Amino acid sequence: MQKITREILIDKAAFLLSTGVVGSVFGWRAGEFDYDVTPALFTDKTDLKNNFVFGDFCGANVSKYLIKATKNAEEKILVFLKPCDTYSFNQLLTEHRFNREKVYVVGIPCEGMADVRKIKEKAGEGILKISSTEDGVIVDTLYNGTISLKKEDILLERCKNCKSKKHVAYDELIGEDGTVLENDRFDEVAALEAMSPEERFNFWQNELSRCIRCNACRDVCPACTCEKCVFDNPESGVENKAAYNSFEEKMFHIIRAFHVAGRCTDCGECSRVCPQHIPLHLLNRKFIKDINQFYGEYQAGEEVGSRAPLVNYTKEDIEPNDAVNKGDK
Amino acid sequence: MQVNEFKPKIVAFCCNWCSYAGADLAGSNRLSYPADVKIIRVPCSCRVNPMFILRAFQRGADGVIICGCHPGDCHYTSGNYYTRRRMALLFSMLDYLGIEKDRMRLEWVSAAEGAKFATTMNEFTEKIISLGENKRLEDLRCKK
Amino acid sequence: MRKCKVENIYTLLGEISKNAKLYIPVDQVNGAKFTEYAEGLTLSNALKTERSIKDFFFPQTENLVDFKVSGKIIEIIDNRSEMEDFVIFGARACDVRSMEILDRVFLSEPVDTYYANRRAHGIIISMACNRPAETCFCSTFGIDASKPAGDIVCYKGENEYVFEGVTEKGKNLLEKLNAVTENGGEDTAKIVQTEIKTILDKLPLKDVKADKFGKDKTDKFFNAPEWKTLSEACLGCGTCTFVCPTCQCYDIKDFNTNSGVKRFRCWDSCMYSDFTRMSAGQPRPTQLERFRQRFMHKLVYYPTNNDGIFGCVGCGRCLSRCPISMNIVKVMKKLGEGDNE
Amino acid sequence: MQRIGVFVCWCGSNIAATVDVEAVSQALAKEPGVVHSANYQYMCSQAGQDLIRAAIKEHKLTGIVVCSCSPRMHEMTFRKTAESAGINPYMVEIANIREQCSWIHKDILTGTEKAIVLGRTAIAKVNLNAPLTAGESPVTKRALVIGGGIAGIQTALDIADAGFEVDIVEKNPTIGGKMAQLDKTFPTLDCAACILTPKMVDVAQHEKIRIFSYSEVAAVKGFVGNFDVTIKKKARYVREDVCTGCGLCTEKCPVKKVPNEFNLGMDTRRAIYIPFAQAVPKVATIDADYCNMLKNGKCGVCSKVCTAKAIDYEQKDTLIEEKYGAIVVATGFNPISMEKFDEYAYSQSKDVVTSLEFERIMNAAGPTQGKLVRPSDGKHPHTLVFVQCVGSRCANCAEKGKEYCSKICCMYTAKHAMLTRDKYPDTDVYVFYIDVRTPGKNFDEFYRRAAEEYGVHYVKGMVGKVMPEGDKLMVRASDLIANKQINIAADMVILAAAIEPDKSARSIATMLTASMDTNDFFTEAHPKLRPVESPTAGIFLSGACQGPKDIPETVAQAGAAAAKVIGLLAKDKLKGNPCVASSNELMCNGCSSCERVCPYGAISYVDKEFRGPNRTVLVRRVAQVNPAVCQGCGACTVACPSGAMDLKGFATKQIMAEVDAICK
Amino acid sequence: MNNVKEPLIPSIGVITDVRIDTPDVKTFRVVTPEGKKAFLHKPGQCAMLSIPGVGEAMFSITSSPTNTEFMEFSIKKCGCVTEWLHQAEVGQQVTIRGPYGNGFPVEEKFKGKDLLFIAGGIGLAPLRSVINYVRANRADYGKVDIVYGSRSKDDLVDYNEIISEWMTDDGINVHLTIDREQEGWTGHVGFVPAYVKELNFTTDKTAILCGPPIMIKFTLQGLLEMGFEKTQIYTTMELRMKCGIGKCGRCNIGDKYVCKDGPVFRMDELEELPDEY
Repeated sequence: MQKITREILIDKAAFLLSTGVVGSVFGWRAGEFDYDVTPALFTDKTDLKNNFVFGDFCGANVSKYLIKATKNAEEKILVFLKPCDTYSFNQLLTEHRFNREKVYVVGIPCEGMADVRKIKEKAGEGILKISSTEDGVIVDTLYNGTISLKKEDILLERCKNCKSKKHVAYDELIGEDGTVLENDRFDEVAALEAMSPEERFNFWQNELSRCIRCNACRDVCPACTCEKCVFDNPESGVENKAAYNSFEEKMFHIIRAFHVAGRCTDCGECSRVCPQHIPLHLLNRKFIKDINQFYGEYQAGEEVGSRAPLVNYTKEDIEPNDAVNKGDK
Repeated sequence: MQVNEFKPKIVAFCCNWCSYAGADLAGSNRLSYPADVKIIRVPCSCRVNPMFILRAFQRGADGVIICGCHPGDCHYTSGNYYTRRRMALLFSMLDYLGIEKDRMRLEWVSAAEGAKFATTMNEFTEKIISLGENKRLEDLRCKK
Repeated sequence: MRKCKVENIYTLLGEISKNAKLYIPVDQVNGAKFTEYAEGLTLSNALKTERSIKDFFFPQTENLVDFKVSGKIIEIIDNRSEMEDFVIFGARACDVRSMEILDRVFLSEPVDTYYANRRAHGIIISMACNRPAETCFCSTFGIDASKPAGDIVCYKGENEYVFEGVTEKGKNLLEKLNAVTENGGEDTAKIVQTEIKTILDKLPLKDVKADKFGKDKTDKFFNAPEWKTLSEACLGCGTCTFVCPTCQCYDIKDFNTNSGVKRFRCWDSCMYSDFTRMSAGQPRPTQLERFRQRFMHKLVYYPTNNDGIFGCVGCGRCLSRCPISMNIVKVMKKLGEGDNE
Repeated sequence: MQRIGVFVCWCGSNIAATVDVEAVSQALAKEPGVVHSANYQYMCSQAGQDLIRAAIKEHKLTGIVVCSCSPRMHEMTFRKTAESAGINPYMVEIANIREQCSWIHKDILTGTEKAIVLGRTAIAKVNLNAPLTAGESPVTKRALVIGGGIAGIQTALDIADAGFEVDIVEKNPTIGGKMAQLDKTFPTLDCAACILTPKMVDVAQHEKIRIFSYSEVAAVKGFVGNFDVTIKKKARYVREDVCTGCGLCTEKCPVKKVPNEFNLGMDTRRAIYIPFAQAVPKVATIDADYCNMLKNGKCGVCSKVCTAKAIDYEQKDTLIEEKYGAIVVATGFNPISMEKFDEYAYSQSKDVVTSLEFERIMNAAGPTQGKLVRPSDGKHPHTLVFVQCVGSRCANCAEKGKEYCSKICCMYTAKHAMLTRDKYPDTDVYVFYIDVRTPGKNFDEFYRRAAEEYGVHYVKGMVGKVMPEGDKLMVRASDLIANKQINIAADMVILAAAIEPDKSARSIATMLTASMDTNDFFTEAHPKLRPVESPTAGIFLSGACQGPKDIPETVAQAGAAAAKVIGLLAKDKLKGNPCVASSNELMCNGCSSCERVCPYGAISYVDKEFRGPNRTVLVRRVAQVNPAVCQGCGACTVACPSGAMDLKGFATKQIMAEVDAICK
Repeated sequence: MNNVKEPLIPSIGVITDVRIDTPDVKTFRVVTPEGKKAFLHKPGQCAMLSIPGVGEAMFSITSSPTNTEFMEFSIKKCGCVTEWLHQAEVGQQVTIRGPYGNGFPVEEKFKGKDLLFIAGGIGLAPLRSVINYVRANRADYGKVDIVYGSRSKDDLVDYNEIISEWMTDDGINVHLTIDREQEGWTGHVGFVPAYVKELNFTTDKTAILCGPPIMIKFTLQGLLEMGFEKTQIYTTMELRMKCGIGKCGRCNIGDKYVCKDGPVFRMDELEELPDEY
């Protein structure tokens, strides 16, 4: 399979820019280190050549940026989307969040992105350089010399259980398209379900009590595109800025998960960005698992315009009291 | 009467067309159920936002029950179907978070089912009493 | 200076915890966290705790005052209880400096009594940074990671911990620990310091310079075109402000309980869109202005008001936490580079 | 902040017996916003209402809380009271301290405590109430009657006589319904056709009435005053406007073996037919299931003999769109199927018939020209056994029949028994019954005449089994009074089958968003006070679709429904329900979630310009609610994650305040 | 004054009088439960008023420091706190803390000068305390001109006081104007900036401005054209504030905290601040 390099993408972008197909390019900008790339909009070819990067650390799901970017853009925007990003892309289109005509999507294959936290866990602090290899990375460190790490050990949590290598939206594809994958993404949820209520309560109490209500999970989430979040709106009756106690943390995360239920594509950004390392995706996945089980398999973003399970029904749906008791049987 | 008897707080959301009328019928027929149950009238069970349920727990409710028309009988044709989905997911999520699953319940009570209303409330209250005070979704600020 | 053998450190910690609440960095599932000392806990080897020591003096939320309202009558209830003494062990140079920065805000007239109270009851035992990380750039702001400030400074040598009382509070505490420490350790401290200095010289961000910023540079940077690209990807979340040891913006909120009103203070973030929104309008309408405010405040406004001291301590937390990897180093470099042209 | 007045009603002793009303009004006086609190014996009385009006003026009240009976009872009353004193009717909230409190709690302490909480909750809500004004919508001055039985006919005539246009949609080729199939009617024994057919003619000739026969309602949109109805006119392959009803085609049609549904399949008709002589419209209809021409293009006899050239084999179902201001449901009833009642051998013997079949047998226009003969062999029967309550009052056999009483069987059975004995004195007639119910004018007298003058054997007890043996039907029954088993060798057994709503009613109810009970009878807005209205505004109920009833009752209800319709159509404008959803366009992000859950299609989207930062203009897609179409269910409010959608009168803040007040 | 020690804990204030000034402005008189003035203040300083559970907001103290009996606040309805206050009745308690801000330099800079007050709409509220302070210490100040305009006659705040007290004072010239012609109005009609130019004041005065941003902008332009120096012009700002003590960060503009370093700024100081207000 063709390895996607920054050069290939830069060439593609430069070509589309110069032919006037697009007016700007959404990609990733190089940072101070090898791992701190930032999503960025490029309009200038020199800037593109010097600062555009693509590699193991381009995990950020950039589809949400298109809402803002398309608002001001006169010309089309080129965006490079990984397979999982395309699901969010479609979901945003389903919700009329931007004009498809203003975007030129180049689908790029993805072999899984690296999590710098995991690298730091294994290589320790003081990382000087990270270089990619065929099946992993080599890390030069201040204190522990040079360490080589296997890709599967440093994958982002969400990439470990990649749901699909298939692009569900694109104008052009680089490389071959993949397929929807069999995966074990619900195993963690199932493990929690298998616990006693006390254990589950303690687990979540411990996880959620770390929340500092920085709102990173919400602000990065491609499903959270409200003009004003109910938790920011004093009129909503549930506004809370800083969680005063564990109730408010729960309230925030339950309601947030509920609001994105059926719309969440399971992109995993919430867990990736959480500065307190709370496994927030386990909340969203619970809803996805339940939805699949109760109402039939549904993948948000698979199709533009599909009807989300929570704005749909059948006359034979499961009764809530049975839904919670399903574990007892 | 015992001094330390646990008096649960129970919020019942009743849809205007079926369940509230069912509660009225229970009243007309003098079918008693515990005074711990207080009813909030909503036009349809689908008006019940999950936020209301959490709010009730925050404010010290020990149980929340939602009553609506039987599936197929919604005054607005489909409201209770949405309620059913929303609550199935919400209850399941609360259970997942370790909240006692019997603290929340959804029942279909028609305008004709005064007796069912009373029995449901009696049973639910009993259940809540057996569960005791709501500790897992409480907001200590709201405790006296 | 006083010293104690590495193997005796828990005896020493136990001694401290007899008279005050003691917090030490402990490895938790997701990183090191200051944890109340209890026998059996092990000190973390991590460089930094996930959250800074700011939390101890300026907690994320705190109850300021309560009200009881009945009809037209209001009753004000100050429900603060007596503050206990506490000790923080193992604060790094950057975090200790951040206290100085916060002090200048909260202890200037009119004094924030909540903060002052905690400051008065808290003792900070700092620890020289044996292993600075690649995200560290405290030297940019004149902080010496090999010789932190604090009430007591601690150096961890190969075989012994060395303690030096700095403030009156610190010296008093150290004196109380005479039974578990002995005199000496100057050599160890020197060795540790030298070792640290060698490493500091190798850090990738050692050349980040702040000298282009500071007092009275508002005009120079306020309208810089670079803000646009820098702020472009900013999500407007509060991560950087909440992990930052020096960010101190707050909000005051009333919470209507069932029986009264609790007024509490909570952290706020200038990155939030509603931070400055008022009924009459929004002076910082886009993320650009809000993003600019945060960095201008750290690099220009704060120094202007505080004898040139920067509002950043180079701890590097925002570098590793920002969801989109935008941070003050990139801002300083970009703006600085613009200046050269 | 509001200035709230609290009014605690004693409801005589209904409330005051278990709630200390004085304590309640004192406790509630201390709640935030309350400036006046009083109690009175009957708040709903004129004096009580005057008290409220006076307090509104005296204390400059802006909000009212009445602690009384259920809002379903008197919310309207008190809203009007408030309005008459100059405050918005939607500033009134009711705390239900009767049905939800005094009537269910025996202990005065408990009752009082709960009443205070309920009052407090209502106060918390009123504090956040805002004056609401109902929107106005025009009224289409035409009514639709679904069903052309006696109920529909009577309703249509009454409405039309008041000067409004009425359309009747009847699924059969003719109007007339069940009554047209009847022979005589109880208790006066006048001939059904004699009294019905003139009315059918009146309908046909009325300039304000249009009949859509052989048609069905296909779709209903809109709301009270403004229904858009799609009527499907089924192809009858005969041009209605041309057919003279001469009947020649029905004589010449070669397909002769079509079961005649008018006679319940007891005889046959042709593939082209006119159901009965007095049919309205008197127009032939081709039964496509049997017509050779339509099935395989071979025949065309009817077309050849029709001098009026009315036959049109190419005719298609047509859809007609019409606007109506009001819709009357008169879908009627049917006897239940006897399939599940095998103990009566209905499927085994032709001589076991239902009462309606018996009715046809006795009818001079029926399959036997009114001669009482056994369907199996055409012989005259001597022993007839009538079985009552077949499928009715099935408390323990709900899977087979109905729990309710079908109401009409006792009387028509008495009629059948009496007529049989009258015409054929040589017969022995037995009636097996659980109870004989005769609560109508001259009903009991009628029944007694049957039993006493005509010598009908009334036996209290149920028939256990009917077994065909040779040409006899062995009836085994119990006589509860004599307390013995009896066996009768009968010639005919007549089953008083329970009646149920017509099967088409369910889908019509769904289209109309009108509610039904578990038996598929339409529910009335109030069982006592609004018996001819559906809870869905603009939908009215006439006849047996609402519950079993006999002809006089049906006609009375039909007239009542007509009166309600006339009352509605007489208005030029309708005031809507102001408790509708509305979207806060500043919050809305146009995601379409609300639109997808709206059962009424009340939500649409527009691109709207908003002020952006730095004097820019942003165009955003935002939701808008049509208040005339919205019925106020609130489904959208929960579907909306931004909280941009809220429901007036049941606003998020209000409900949360209620939650808080309860949990306080 | 307990506020010095505990800046974030308020004390109780009682509303003893509510005056309806205009359709959307009411003036509230506030004293301590003992009937005293809550604290001493300078003209142009502010106080935080709050209703527990509703919110806290900063208001300029409109009464003069020379009034030793009570404080007054003229408050325009424009948010949840103000809306709540507008419903309040006499006897209602609120919480109050302060004083906040720098106030006008009445002693340091204004003394001996001719003063020109220019206000629009509710902008008169903060100036009223200075005007009355100057009236109380009449000998210390030169001539006083007041230009005050509003949308209509009914929107002029403190109209009665203006007519019955200010206009009758010696050495005070009041120039009223309203935006549009109105029945029963015989005074000037037109916008404030234009009126100021029309009046053609001599440039030896110290000008004090307060009003909506658009008025400030054009009046300032006019004054500069007339030859005023920026150092002669003062204005007072409004920004979102929470703590009132220069710590919460909300009202931070450049190196200034409006609640502490302002709200009164001299034009030249203001111009040095980044353009974010």
